[in-house]
Amino acid sequence: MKNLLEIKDLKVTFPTDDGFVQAVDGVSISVAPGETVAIVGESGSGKTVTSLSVIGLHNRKVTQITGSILVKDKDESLDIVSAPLDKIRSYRGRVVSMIFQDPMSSLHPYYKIGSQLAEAYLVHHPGKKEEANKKALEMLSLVGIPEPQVRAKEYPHQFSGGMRQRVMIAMALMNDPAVLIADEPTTALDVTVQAQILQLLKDLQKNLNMGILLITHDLGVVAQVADRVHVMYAGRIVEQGNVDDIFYSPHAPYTLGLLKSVPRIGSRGSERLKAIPGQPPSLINLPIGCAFAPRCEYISLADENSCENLRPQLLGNSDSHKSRCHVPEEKRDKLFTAEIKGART
Amino acid sequence: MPRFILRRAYFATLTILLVSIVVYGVFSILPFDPAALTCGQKCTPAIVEANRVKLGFDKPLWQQYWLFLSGIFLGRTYGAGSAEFTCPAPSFGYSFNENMCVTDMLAEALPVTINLAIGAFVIWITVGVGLGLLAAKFRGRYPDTISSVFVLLGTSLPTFVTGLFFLIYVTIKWKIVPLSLEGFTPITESPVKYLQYFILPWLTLAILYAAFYTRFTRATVLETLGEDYIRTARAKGLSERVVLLKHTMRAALAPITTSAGLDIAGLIGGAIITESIFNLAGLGRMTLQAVYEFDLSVVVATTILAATVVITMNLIVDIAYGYLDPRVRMK
Amino acid sequence: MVSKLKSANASAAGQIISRSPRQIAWRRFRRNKVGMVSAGISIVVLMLSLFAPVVCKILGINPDELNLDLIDSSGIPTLPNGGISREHPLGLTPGIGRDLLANLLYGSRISFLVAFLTTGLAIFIGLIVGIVGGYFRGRIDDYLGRFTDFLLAFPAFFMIVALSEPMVARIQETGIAQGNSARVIFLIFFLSFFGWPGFSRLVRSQVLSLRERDFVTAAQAMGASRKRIIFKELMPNLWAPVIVVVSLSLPGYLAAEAVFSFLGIGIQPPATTWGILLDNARRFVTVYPNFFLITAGSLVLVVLAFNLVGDALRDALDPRSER
Amino acid sequence: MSSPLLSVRNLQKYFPTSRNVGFRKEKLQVKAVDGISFDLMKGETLGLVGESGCGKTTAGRTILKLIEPTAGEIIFEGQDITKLRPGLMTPLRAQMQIIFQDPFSALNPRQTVGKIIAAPFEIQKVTPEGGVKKEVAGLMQRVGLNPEHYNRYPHEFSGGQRQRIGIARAIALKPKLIVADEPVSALDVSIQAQVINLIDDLQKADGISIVFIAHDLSVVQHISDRVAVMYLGKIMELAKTEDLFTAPHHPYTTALLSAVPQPDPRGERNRERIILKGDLPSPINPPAGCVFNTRCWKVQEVCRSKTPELLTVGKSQVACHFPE
Amino acid sequence: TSTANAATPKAGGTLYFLEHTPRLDHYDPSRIYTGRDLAFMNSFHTRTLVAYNPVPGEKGTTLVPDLATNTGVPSNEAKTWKFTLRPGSTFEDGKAITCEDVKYGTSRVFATDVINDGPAYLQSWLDIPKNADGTSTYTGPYKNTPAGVAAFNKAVTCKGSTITFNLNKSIADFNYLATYGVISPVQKKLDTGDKYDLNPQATGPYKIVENSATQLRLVRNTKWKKSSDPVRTPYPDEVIIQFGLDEEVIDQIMLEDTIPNAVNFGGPLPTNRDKFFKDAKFADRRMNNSDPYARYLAFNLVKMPCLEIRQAMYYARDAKALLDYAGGPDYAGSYATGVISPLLATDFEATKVVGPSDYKNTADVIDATTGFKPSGNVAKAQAYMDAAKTKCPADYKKATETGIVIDGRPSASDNDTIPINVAAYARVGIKISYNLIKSGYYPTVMDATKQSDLSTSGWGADWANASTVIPELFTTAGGFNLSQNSKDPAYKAFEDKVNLAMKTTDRKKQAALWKELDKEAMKNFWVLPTLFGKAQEIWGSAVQNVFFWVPQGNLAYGKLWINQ
Ligand SMILES: Nc1ncnc2c1ncn2[C@@H]1O[C@H](COP(=O)(O)OP(=O)(O)OP(=O)(O)O)[C@@H](O)[C@H]1O
Ligand SMILES: Nc1ncnc2c1ncn2[C@@H]1O[C@H](COP(=O)(O)OP(=O)(O)OP(=O)(O)O)[C@@H](O)[C@H]1O
Ligand SMILES: [Mg+2]
Ligand SMILES: [Mg+2]
Repeated sequence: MKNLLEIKDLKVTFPTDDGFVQAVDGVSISVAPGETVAIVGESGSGKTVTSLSVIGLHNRKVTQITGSILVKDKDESLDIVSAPLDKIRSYRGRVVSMIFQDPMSSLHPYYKIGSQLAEAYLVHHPGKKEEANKKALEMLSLVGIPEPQVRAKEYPHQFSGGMRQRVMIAMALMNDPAVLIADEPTTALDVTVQAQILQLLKDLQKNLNMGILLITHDLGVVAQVADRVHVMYAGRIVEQGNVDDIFYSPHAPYTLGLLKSVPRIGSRGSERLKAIPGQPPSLINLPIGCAFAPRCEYISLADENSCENLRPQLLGNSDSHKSRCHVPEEKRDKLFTAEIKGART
Repeated sequence: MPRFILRRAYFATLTILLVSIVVYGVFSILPFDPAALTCGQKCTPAIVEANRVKLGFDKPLWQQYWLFLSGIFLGRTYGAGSAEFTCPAPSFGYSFNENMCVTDMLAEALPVTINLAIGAFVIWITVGVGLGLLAAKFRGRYPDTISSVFVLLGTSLPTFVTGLFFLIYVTIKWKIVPLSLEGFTPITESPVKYLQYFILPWLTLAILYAAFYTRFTRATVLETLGEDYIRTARAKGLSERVVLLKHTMRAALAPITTSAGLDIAGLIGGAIITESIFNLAGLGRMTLQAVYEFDLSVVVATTILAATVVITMNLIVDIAYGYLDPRVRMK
Repeated sequence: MVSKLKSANASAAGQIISRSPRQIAWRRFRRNKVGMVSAGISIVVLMLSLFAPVVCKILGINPDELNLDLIDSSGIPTLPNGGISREHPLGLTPGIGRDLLANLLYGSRISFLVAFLTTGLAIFIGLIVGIVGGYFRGRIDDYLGRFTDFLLAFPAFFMIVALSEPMVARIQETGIAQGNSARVIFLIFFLSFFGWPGFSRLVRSQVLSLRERDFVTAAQAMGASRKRIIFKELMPNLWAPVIVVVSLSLPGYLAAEAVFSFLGIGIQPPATTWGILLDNARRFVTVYPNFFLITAGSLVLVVLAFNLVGDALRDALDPRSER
Repeated sequence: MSSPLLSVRNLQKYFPTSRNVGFRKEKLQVKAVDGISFDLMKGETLGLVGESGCGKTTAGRTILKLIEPTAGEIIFEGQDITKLRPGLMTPLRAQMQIIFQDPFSALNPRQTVGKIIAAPFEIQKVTPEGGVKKEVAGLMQRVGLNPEHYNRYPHEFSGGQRQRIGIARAIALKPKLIVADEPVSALDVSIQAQVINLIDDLQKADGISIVFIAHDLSVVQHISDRVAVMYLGKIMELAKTEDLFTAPHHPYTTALLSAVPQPDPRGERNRERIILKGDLPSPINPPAGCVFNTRCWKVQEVCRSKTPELLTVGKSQVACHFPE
Repeated sequence: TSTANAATPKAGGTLYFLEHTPRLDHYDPSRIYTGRDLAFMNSFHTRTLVAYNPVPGEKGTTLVPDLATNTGVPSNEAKTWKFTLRPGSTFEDGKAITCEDVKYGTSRVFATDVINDGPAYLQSWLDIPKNADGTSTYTGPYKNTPAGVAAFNKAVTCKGSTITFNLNKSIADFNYLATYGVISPVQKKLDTGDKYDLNPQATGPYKIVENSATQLRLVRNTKWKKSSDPVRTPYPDEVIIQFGLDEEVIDQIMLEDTIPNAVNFGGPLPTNRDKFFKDAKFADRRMNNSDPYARYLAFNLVKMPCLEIRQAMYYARDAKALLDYAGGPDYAGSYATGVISPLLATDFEATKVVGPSDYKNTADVIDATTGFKPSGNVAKAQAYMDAAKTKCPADYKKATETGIVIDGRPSASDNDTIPINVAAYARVGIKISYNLIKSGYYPTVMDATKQSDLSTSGWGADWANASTVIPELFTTAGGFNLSQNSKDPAYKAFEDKVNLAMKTTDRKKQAALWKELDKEAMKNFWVLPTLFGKAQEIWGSAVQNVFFWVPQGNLAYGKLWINQ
């Protein structure tokens, strides 16, 4: 296996009072060493559910998960979906690490930073207390926290938001993981701080040759750091490809809509934004056909009624660039590329 | 930090003083003539008047209170002539029903109540927190169901029903726990007698509180389990046991300690029912008896004492909270 | 799989159309079987208690009728099962042989009266103080907070026990009420006097968090008066937590009344309350366990039912606290 | 030049707080807004950007006198409203409205949409032609809501729809001024555009003046005529939108602009980025001199001692000792 | 009356008394007045000048010398009484008991602000001048005036070991008062006033070693010598009263015989009586006796001046239901016919004024002589009501409209009787309600202004003479006149006759006078007699030699021994 992480046909369903929530529906993603793979999509599109699946954090008793999530650890690889919990635990934090969106609440308020870091090491290296402490200080300075010895003895609430996210990153890196999952790592931060953190992630990746699965809804962030991108809509991947493919020749109408609707610095301010009409669907009440169909302006280009009645497949002429749409790809390619160019000027 | 403690201690003292004024005032303006009540069957106005002078009720209210207050620090003398006697400091007055200085009565009753409260506390905390943890861990499954049945029964059964049940069935009918006739024996003297004396009262008290703490622990733990930092702990690869017992319990510790501290303080004056059912010569029973007999000096003293314990415990809990929660500590 | 899911969703979606928060809570409540059964029991008990005279007439039982001839020299009914029969559905009380059911029904009226009025009064004071403190904040809140803290420093149960006799005597002396009325007044007044700080803290914290919500600012921005903000914006959002604490404190006060009667400082015989019946039952527990079981059982059942209704209400009204 | 609708002069808002420091209880002030001045013309949109905690919300609310200012002047239509008593403010409230960031907390969960939108009429005791109900239905239509949903509750709407309800309420009385406090920050990108367009349209149609608060420069750039950049309670730079974005004069503005990632991978790859050190200092204890001096790469001795005035540099107003 | 097997008594063991109340009222000999407590303390702890003979039956009522060598020698028409102390008796600290100690002991009751609750005969009988308000000019040993002290020294004199009491009138049975601790030795230097109550010096075979909220523990007084005490026979090593036990618990202990060496100090609960008395198993462990009390309701004549209403209330009462409720004749006793208990010596065979002619007859028929019917003579009561309607309309209106208020003490069993009474009086249109006074009952109802229309009460003779009953209850000089009858037309003549009886030294003649007075009081309906009560006793299987001590109305506790 050349990839560090391979998600295949992942489906996650939550039974709720109102019915089954199909939060993730047939998602396949892979991450190779040194690569940054991004998942973008609107709120509720299933990004977090996907990422939590990767470290097996869903409650297995109530959540229905199918498909496979292969994680590579040196020579062996483990399927998180079916592996026993103990085994998964030995992978968490060591092979796959995760940092979360909200650095304010993701650190335990009652423990000192240093001990929280050391604990992450100790889980996988039982008994090696001294090493753990040393590693903790090392990691703190690596993520750019000044005076690590002093700061390690402080509590999370004594840290600012950006600092905390650095601590979270340090904690995730305590065991030199192969894959880092970053679920909206900068959403809660200010732009200037966001820039610091993104830079940090980039530098670390270069040094450690990690695979990063970056989850975000901010297209700007994606453009800045991702190598490959998966666009999610209503639990499904609607388009995947290299950053340039996605940003300069999007094939899915949703991706196009998204790109057109963001205001950009430098674009003419007086013009109206091209909003996508309507609302994202409820996951319990998905249309039978294409989930985006109710908001799509290109339905007329597809075969009659296919958008409403048939669910499109994730297809593409090239292996690296695929999308879900009933409109023939040739038609879309030119049309969408032109539109995106128009919007950019 | 010391400044904070000092300030709180100052306010606590002030509150105690205020409470004592209110309590003393409330009881003193009541339509009772303690002088007449201590006067016996064949009573003449002259006797009542003499009693009044002896008890100090002939003085204006504020002087009475002042005598009471200064008695706490200086001791107080009652009676006249050769029948004069002193209740040495700290004196909380003199009970004419019991012919004892209230302080001596307190000294007799307090150890019983304290032992009762602490023993019950140990049981309820262990059972309550343990069950609460189990219920949270196995949420929705049978340990949870069992614990919620326990919670419902525990909170719905009045103490006197459980207490009577224990006394009549467990002790007398089934003879599981032998009846203790000798009264309070310190554990240092005879652990067996000590246990015999306290075990059922402990259980009676503990059931109610254990039920409450089960519910409380369960809710707190469940809430904590939903916190982001618990997700972080899991993402580190920690086992569920460590997540639950270390990370979750650490966060639940502060609220549980707070409410446990206040509850145990409440028990000092609140174990009335248990004490009267099991005939424990503690503070509660003593007060109840004093209430029946309008023995006001005892009632005033125990009420103020109980309030003092509550206030002091409040203070301790506040300070402890500061130590338990680093976020508060730093402020 | 997929199609099945969809059809199920479609029907579910049909129902989601326009439901008020109250309707949603009600729907959630209705789904809670235990809560529904408990609510049923509670309502039946309350109705029975409210219409005790009518119920007794229909059943042909009379709470005051003595059946001394059916009682032996130990005070135990001589009939089998403590006299449980068509004439006396739950048998007779020991001692003087009154009808137990009729006495439970009539007795519950005082118990409920105390419980309801106490809760009502406590929540009324709690609401006022809580809203004033939470809404106006600042110095008023400071003083009110100090005062509630001060009250909370009193060992409440202890104080009520200690004050019972003197205070009742005081009430009688002032001529407000005599005998049991004075005792009922005492209980209600003091239970709620020591009960409201709890309510007011809850209300205050709710108001504090509510008034930070933007809809209150929006109302201010529209120029709304304080009155409007309090009554139209804040109050409707307070009902849910208030209902929950009310439903959970009712059984507490119900049991409290019983405890005070048990300790001999509550309502006095010959009036009947559940506490008095239970105190009697205690005397007869070894010779006439039926009586104890029925009375204690009734109290536990009602307290349990009320508690369960409270729990169910909390679950229904506060979606975060799903059990 | 016509007189401005709103003039803010040297506005300050300090929140009192306290903190235990060793043995003393220290009385402190959060300098949330520390002397800002600007004019807002009729029909103009002024963007207010800045990092979290820099005082945008406080500024917005103080302008509307939802928070009593500590010092300064607020002149609305030539009338000084700084010291106006609440009773006298009430009629003015019809003229100035606010839209909130959080579409969840902005609507009373216990009131129907109809009630929420009708509230301004009720409170200001205004009866529109054709009755309140008809007017509300019209408003709903105008903001793109189905008037049939009159009797629904807020929780039955999506975030974007809820924001529209808030907007409908704000424009109900045809105000002259609206403070929009991050109205799109909580929304998804695809919805955000809808709401921005809506605000844009309404403003154009009714000629409302808007103070548009946001932390996202792209949004501000899109909607504003002029933009004010705030940092630690102070305005760092105030300029026409075009000028600000093409030729920023303040180092902070420059850094901010360079930090905003753009949905343009190629551009991003080649972009020179200025990464600021550290975080926003605490508004309780702001740095002396220029508040930006702790993070500025051009800092000189004078920046640490002397507070720069907001002065005109080129077409912009800049508070910097060394503007570009 | 049963007497347990008369085997040879054994010494040793611990004798337990299980008690519900949290303590006895008093231990100070000058302050004990309750029959049971007196019997207990005098059996074990406190010696008095003379004592009742602790033997079963009638013989028990005879006085025998105790601390004194005689039972008192009267002279000067019984205005002077002399007792000579027995040599060799000591306090628990070994100090010999002297005449001065006894004299000091008697002086204490004059300090009414410290030493209260005891019998007050000494204050009224000793020849000491009185103040205008009736109080003594001598105010006890603690705080006094020289004049008072001089008066007291004249009234009580010591000459060697002989103590002389000079009385202000003839008291033929003054020596009976000497069975009370009010005339008992107290060491002046050990007198702690009020606090002496906690641990008084023992003169008997046992002394107090623990007096706490849970128990009173007596152990052998090593300074006590059998040779100096002709009355007491100490068997157990220790005697313990265990306080505060639940009554049900005590009964269960008895039923299960958990503690065979224990006595149920308060008697079984009504609910458990059948278990003990209908089961042969307990034949040797139970006793059912008449108790020495006459129970009654005292009319407050100030508020109830109308004789007809009082009569109507008497006849309307459902005495049968009340007796049945209380346990029937088996357990509860019989209908009272007056205030003199049949347990009083034989010369006070019950009077037949009201009630059944034969108080032992409990049949529910109208008594031909008195018109009394146990379940109520409604016709007769109604007739009185009709008469009252015209004769005293105001009182009639009060009885039928406002309602008559009865003072009572809350108790589980009395509570139950309230509905019975309400129903009974309703038969003739009388409304009643209860004023339940929890604490300080007597101080309250003794105050004529606070007393309601009727007050529940009971009285037992202080010794075997109705001189401690009739004057106490029905004259203004008496200490317990709840009837407030001084304004009643019949009062003057009554008082004169009482004074006559008091002066009569011939016991037979005196007794006849008391009986007549009892009759008269009943005819005037100053009180409404209810029951001559009964009491049950239960004890464990190891307790031996249990018998009823008639004059004390309780068991002869000092004679019990433990079969180990
Ligand atoms: N435990 C759960 N039970 C039921 N539904 C869930 C659960 N967790 C997530 N969902 C639902 O699954 C869907 C996907 O959620 P997810 O958190 O993955 O979205 P997201 O893309 O991360 O959105 P955001 O940008 O808001 O974080 C949502 O509709 C959410 O409501
Ligand atoms: N009521 C208050 N009391 C004390 N401090 C306050 C209060 N309101 C705001 N602050 C403080 O004032 C400063 C400015 O807050 P403000 O909410 O105006 O910032 P903002 O720019 O709107 O931030 P955000 O982007 O997070 O909304 C912050 O440090 C905040 O903590
Ligand atoms: Mg997410
Ligand atoms: Mg803000």
